Amino acid sequence: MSADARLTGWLAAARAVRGAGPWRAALRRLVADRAALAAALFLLCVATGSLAAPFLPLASPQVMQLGEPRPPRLVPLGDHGWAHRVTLEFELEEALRSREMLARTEQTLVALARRACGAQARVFRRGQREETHGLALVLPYRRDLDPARGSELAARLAQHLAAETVDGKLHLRGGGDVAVRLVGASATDGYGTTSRFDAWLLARRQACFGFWQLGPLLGTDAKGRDLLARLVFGSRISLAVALAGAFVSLFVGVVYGAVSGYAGGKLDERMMRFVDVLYSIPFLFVVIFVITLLDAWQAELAGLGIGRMTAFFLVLGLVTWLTMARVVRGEVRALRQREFVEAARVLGASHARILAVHILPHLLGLVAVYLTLTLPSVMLYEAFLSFLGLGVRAPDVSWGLLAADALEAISPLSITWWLVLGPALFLGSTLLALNVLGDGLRDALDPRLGPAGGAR
Amino acid sequence: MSSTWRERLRHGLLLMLALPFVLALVALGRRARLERADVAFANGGEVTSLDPQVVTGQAEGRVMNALYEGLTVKHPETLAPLPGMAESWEFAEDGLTWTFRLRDARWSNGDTLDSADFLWSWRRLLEPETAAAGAYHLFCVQGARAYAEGAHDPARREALWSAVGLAAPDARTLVVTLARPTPWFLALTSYHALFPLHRASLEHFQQRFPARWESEWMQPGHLVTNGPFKLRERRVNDRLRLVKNPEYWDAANVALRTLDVLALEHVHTALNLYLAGEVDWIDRVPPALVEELLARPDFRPAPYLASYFYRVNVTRPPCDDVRVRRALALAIDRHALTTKVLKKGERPSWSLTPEGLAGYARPELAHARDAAPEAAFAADCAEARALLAAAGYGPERPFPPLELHYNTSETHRDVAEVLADGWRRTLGIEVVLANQEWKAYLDAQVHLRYDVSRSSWIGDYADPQNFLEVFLSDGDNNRTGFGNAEYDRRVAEAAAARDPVRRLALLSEAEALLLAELPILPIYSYVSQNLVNPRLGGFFANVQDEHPPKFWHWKERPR
Amino acid sequence: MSLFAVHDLAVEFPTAAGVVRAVDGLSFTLEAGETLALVGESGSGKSQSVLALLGLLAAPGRVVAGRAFFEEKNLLRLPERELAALRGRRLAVVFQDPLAALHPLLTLERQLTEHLCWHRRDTRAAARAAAAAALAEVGLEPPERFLAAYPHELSGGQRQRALIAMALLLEPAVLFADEPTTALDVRVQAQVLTLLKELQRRRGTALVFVTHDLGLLPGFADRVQVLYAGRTVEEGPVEAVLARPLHPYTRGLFASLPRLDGPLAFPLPSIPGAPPPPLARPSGCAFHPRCALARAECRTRVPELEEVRGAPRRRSACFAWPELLAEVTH
Amino acid sequence: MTRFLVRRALWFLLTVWLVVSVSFVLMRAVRGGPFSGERALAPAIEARLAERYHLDWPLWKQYLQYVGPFDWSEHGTGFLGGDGTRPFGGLLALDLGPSFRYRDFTVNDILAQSLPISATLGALALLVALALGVPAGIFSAVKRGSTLDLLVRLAATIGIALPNFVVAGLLLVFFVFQLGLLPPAGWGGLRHLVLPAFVLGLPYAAYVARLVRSGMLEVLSSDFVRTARAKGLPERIVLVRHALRAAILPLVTYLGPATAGILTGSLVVEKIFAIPGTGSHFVNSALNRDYTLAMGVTLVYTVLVYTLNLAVDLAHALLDPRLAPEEGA
Repeated sequence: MSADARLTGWLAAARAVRGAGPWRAALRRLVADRAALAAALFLLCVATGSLAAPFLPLASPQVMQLGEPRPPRLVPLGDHGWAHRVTLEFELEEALRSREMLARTEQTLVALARRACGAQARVFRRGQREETHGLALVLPYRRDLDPARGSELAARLAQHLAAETVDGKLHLRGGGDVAVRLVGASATDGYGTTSRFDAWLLARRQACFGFWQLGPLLGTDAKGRDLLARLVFGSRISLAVALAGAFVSLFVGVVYGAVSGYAGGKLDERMMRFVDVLYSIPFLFVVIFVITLLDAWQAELAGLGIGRMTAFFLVLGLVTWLTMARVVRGEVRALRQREFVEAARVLGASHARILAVHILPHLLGLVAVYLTLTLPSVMLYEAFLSFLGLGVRAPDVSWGLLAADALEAISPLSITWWLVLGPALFLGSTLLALNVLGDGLRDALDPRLGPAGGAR
Repeated sequence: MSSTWRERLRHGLLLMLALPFVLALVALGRRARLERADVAFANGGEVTSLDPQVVTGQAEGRVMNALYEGLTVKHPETLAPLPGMAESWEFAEDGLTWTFRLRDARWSNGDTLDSADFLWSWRRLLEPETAAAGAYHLFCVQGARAYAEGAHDPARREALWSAVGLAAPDARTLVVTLARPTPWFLALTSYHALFPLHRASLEHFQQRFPARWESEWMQPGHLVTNGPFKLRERRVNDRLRLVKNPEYWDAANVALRTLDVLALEHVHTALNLYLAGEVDWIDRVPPALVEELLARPDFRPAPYLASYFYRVNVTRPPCDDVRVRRALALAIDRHALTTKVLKKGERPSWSLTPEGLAGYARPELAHARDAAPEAAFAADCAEARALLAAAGYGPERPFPPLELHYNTSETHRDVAEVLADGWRRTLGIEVVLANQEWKAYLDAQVHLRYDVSRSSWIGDYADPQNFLEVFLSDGDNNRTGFGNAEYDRRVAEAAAARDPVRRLALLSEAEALLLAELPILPIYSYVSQNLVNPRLGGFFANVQDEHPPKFWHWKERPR
Repeated sequence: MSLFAVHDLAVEFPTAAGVVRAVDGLSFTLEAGETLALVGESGSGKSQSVLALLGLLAAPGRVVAGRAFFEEKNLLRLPERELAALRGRRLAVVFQDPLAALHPLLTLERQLTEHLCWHRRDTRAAARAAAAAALAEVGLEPPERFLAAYPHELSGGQRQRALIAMALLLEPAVLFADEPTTALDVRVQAQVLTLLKELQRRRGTALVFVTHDLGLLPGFADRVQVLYAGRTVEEGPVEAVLARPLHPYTRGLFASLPRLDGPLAFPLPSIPGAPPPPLARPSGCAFHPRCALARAECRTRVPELEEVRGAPRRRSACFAWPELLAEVTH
Repeated sequence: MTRFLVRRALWFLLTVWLVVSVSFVLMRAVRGGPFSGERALAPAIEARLAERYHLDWPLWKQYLQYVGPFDWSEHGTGFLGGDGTRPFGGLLALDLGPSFRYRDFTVNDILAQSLPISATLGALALLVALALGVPAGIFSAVKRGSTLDLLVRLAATIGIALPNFVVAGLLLVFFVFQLGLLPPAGWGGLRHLVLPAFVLGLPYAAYVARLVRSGMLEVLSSDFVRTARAKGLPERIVLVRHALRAAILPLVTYLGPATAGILTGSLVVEKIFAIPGTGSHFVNSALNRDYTLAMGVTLVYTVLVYTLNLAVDLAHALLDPRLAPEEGA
């Protein structure tokens, strides 16, 4: 074997060790850390549930039933009045008094709706007393019945109705004529969805669960809205805000910190002083300002596609990257002195390559840990703003808003305990999982802490 | 490197760390704890000023009523005028000339208070330099408006002043000539804009501190007042400590020695303090706890001269169509809102003016009536749908999304959510809820950048005029784009009318017009929400929710 | 009665994947003034033995068997308080990496005096004087300057000298030196060893010298014990062992030393293969997969460490020692 | 060292200038003026008020007046002139101007009254954070894997995870209304500060505990702690003098942001417990469009936070001899 060939062999072996060793080991340690694994799985569930919220058989987070807040009840899946629906309201002839006529009218209209819309309609509401002459049909949610097209649907129905009425009277099955007029059509999916993805999920839900939904497992709030549904739908905003904060902190913070730490010298000094300057600005003030600005200019900004949420993301990103930049910079400065970086430099690698190939991978652990710390703080920030009344807007809902509502539910006169329990449970367990995962990641990526990491 | 400096500094570091704690303890020590006042009450936020002529707002009014006194004071229960600085008054046949006989009163520093003080104070109220928000209250006086508007011209100032219908024939007499009959003028004299100010002290501080005289003048010890109490201590955002004013003419009948006015923004905090017995009266309660509170004897909401309604922007589609406005107004389930959400006994309202205006035939927006509110509402909804259809909205032409503005507050959020939900369900209208902070909300309202905007009006005095003049075409507070010549004419005629019956009839006609045009969607009449220590005597529920502390006393000795 | 006697020391580390026996049946005795070298590759258990004897094993490591007698006490059974009272005073240790072993945030003065103040109840001034003298003795002069210095301000050799001064300040009976020169360059290495030897001679301290470098031993250590995979494979006087290794492993180690007295081989001969992973030790003699002399019984039976007949004070744990002895004698 | 401080002072001035300018622009960009209200002011009166507070001037003029090198007000004397008693006006003379909303107060008055209160609360909260967090972190690290460790970690996580206003609500009900131990709100004696300081400090205590724990874990397995043990020092000294000394460095770095967080975060606690600190002005002044107060509060906080961060850098450099102060970031 020539010396060259042997050298190549050694290098290959060395590369194999580098490529597989630390990361596979870290992963193994992480998996061995049962708590961290459970936390990761839990977070995965939360994220999936949040993303797929419209698919879950939940009550509507928005539709109200005025009255008392109701405590949790263990109600299984059932037909509790499905809130995601298209409602068609008819006005019936005043003379229509007998139950029998009403029943036949309902039958006829259900059949008509089926022909018109191709969906299985059912009677949703009739006048509370018999002499009230109204009738509402409800169609199950289908993808082609999305709310934006509710009126289109009604138009189709109106056409069919017009085609089958003579002199304004509809001929009923089994005899008799009744004057029927379509007075309204409204479509709601119960939370004002706009995205096609959600509409698709709703349609899937309809296919899987039909009219069934879960009862108030976590109770309802003072306006009779299902707390569980609000928490699940609220997770979408809370998680989105958290992820956005993490994302900005990841990209801006890591790149800024890495460049500053790697460059060193004057540039580093200036870049870090700039971070100091930003650090000194009380960011709450900026947040309040941006939000007041947004309130004042909302029409104009909405035209640009900027809503309160976007502003949240922007501002939270502004706040969160600073710490990350500092931490990363410190680590890069330490790494820069290390032998393998020296070696790469001697071998003539470019700065960009050294940063990307030799330094950034070493930051992963640190960055992962800091991210798991950033996420909770961003979520709490959102809660904090909700408390000040500057958080998300009704009817949108977030965990922070629900937590702020929870404070309202605590008083020496009465504690509506389930309004505290729900948000505390969701916020607490998610942040707990994040922290446990962060600890697990740190232990896994830092083998020095030894194998006991798996024993906890 | 030499490490000696480092060592030395490191020892200093511990000191540096300890320093804030030491400072904290010093700060704590300096703030000697205040004794519990005889009575303490929660007063919303910090009052903006102690100058009765520039402040507006209920919280400020309460403090002014304790510190100052006008010609008359209000009876704590009936609100009828009682003698204050004036011991008696009479008015001429024409109802325009009022003669007040002042009593022998003194300022808190012992100076005598005479009719010249009133003349000077009222002139200051009108002067542009004062920039007093409440100056218009005096416009009912002959020549006052002209003076206020012309006084920036130094050349004309004195001439204009001499034309103002105010005169002080002697030190104890004040003669006021009104421009037009003003039934509420006597009530106005108990309003804080018309309180007297101590000229000597004010001018003294203005001269000594030309730039920041206000902050000097208002300091405890500097401020000279004429009311039942005087200022002892003031901590921003914490409290005003008032003590009994021994120079006050009726000091013998003022029971409280000390009175604390607490600036409590957070309603839960106020409630906690009340429940812990540290505060004797709070003026708002958390909406979520109304039911628990109603079970208590110390919470008795009472009708209040204030209306809750939504303004509608009549200048932009879709609400430029009166049919749409009427549909929106009808499709509000006021009964469900007041009984299931607000729960304090608020009265559903189909009018701008609240209940309880004596002699006034209050018109209502035409709506279905039925013993069963559900049935009436169903009928209203049917009409609303028909109206929308008539306006051209229907299956073929969906109603555009409606922007509903409200300012940040739990109650406003509740009402807006319920109404939006109702409109969505009954009319199929998609409502965009725009929660805004106060100033942005106001700005959008003033500049008509909204479709529907939450509003309310609290009566300054018990007269429909006060509510109806808001919606005059050129009214500063109109904010809807509404303008109706017929309406303006009726309100103006009423203002000039000498016959009270005719006046009220004209106003009633005007309101009927307003309710046909509907630049507003009436929702409900307020109730007061006072939670008061039942042993606090001299505190009565009344329609203006005014509770002058002069009359307060403990029914039995406090613990 | 020896000054220090260890019998059958065994140390285990429970891990998620299984129990690792890091030290298995280590025994040695030590007389006053004597130097014993423990030699082995990393992972052979030499450092863990030292830590175990001093009660400094890091969690989750634990001593599972053995006795260690010093001044008539069994160190392995001693309560932590009493053991701590011996540590630093009667038993001292110098660790491998002098930068890591010194507290980075404390001056040398603090680090050199605190145990004096604790063990001997010295006053600050007395401790400081003693520390200064000790620094001077290890060649760090002027001592005042070094007392005020922080570890990062010193060179590697200076740090190691400081550590040695620290260890010897209380005149311990036994000094454990755990690869004290590994982190240093060769010239400094020699200086430090000379210093160590000199100080040992002057004080009559017994020295346990842990190293992986056989080349340091001639003239420095009296006896040597070679460890492989936690077990002693060979033991004897340094000169004798180096002259005639009686275990194939020792022989391999010795062969891989560059020799100045012969032709330079490139690459240096090395022992084929790598030390076994601690969790997958081969059956029988742990060295057999790498051994040229391996035979059937090596796979099944663990060779005992036994006296070598014909070579005084020597022991070997190889079935083939008679052949090795014969081969060398040839 | 001097060079370092001088350079920092220059950056400090730059920071302050930046914050003043940005907040000035932001403040004026927001819709809604300081004098709007439920009842509109008569236009003439509004104009008068604007005139009094110089809102009728062009923005650049208002800005220069606020910062202070020029003074065009009726009492001023023009370039580099205050009201005749001082060489400068405005910010340069540390005069933050009159409050627009609270006409009886200058911004200086308000800050002088409220800042010591916030500082007291903050100092106590920091004390709570350290007094709870440091021992908990040490115990949890030393007894790693024990039930105690688990409990501490759980408590720390909950402390971080629950918004502190919810914690405040629960503590209020329990300590004030169930046990009757403490007053529900207000400002007066130390009793009034127990709950607020606790609530404010709790999340930071949790964070401190985590930091100390991980720092201790890292340090406890380090060679120098082994050296200390090898010297026969008792465990107590090893832990405190050797391990904690090194483990505390990240904590010192964290103290800067933590103190800033406590100071600005105090507004929720101040609101719930009716403490008349600066926190409530923080939000309200912006919402009320009280231009000067909002800017004054921002400025003061900026100065505080900058100073704190600088102090932390210095402390870090002092505690860690490996860092020259020039690198003390």
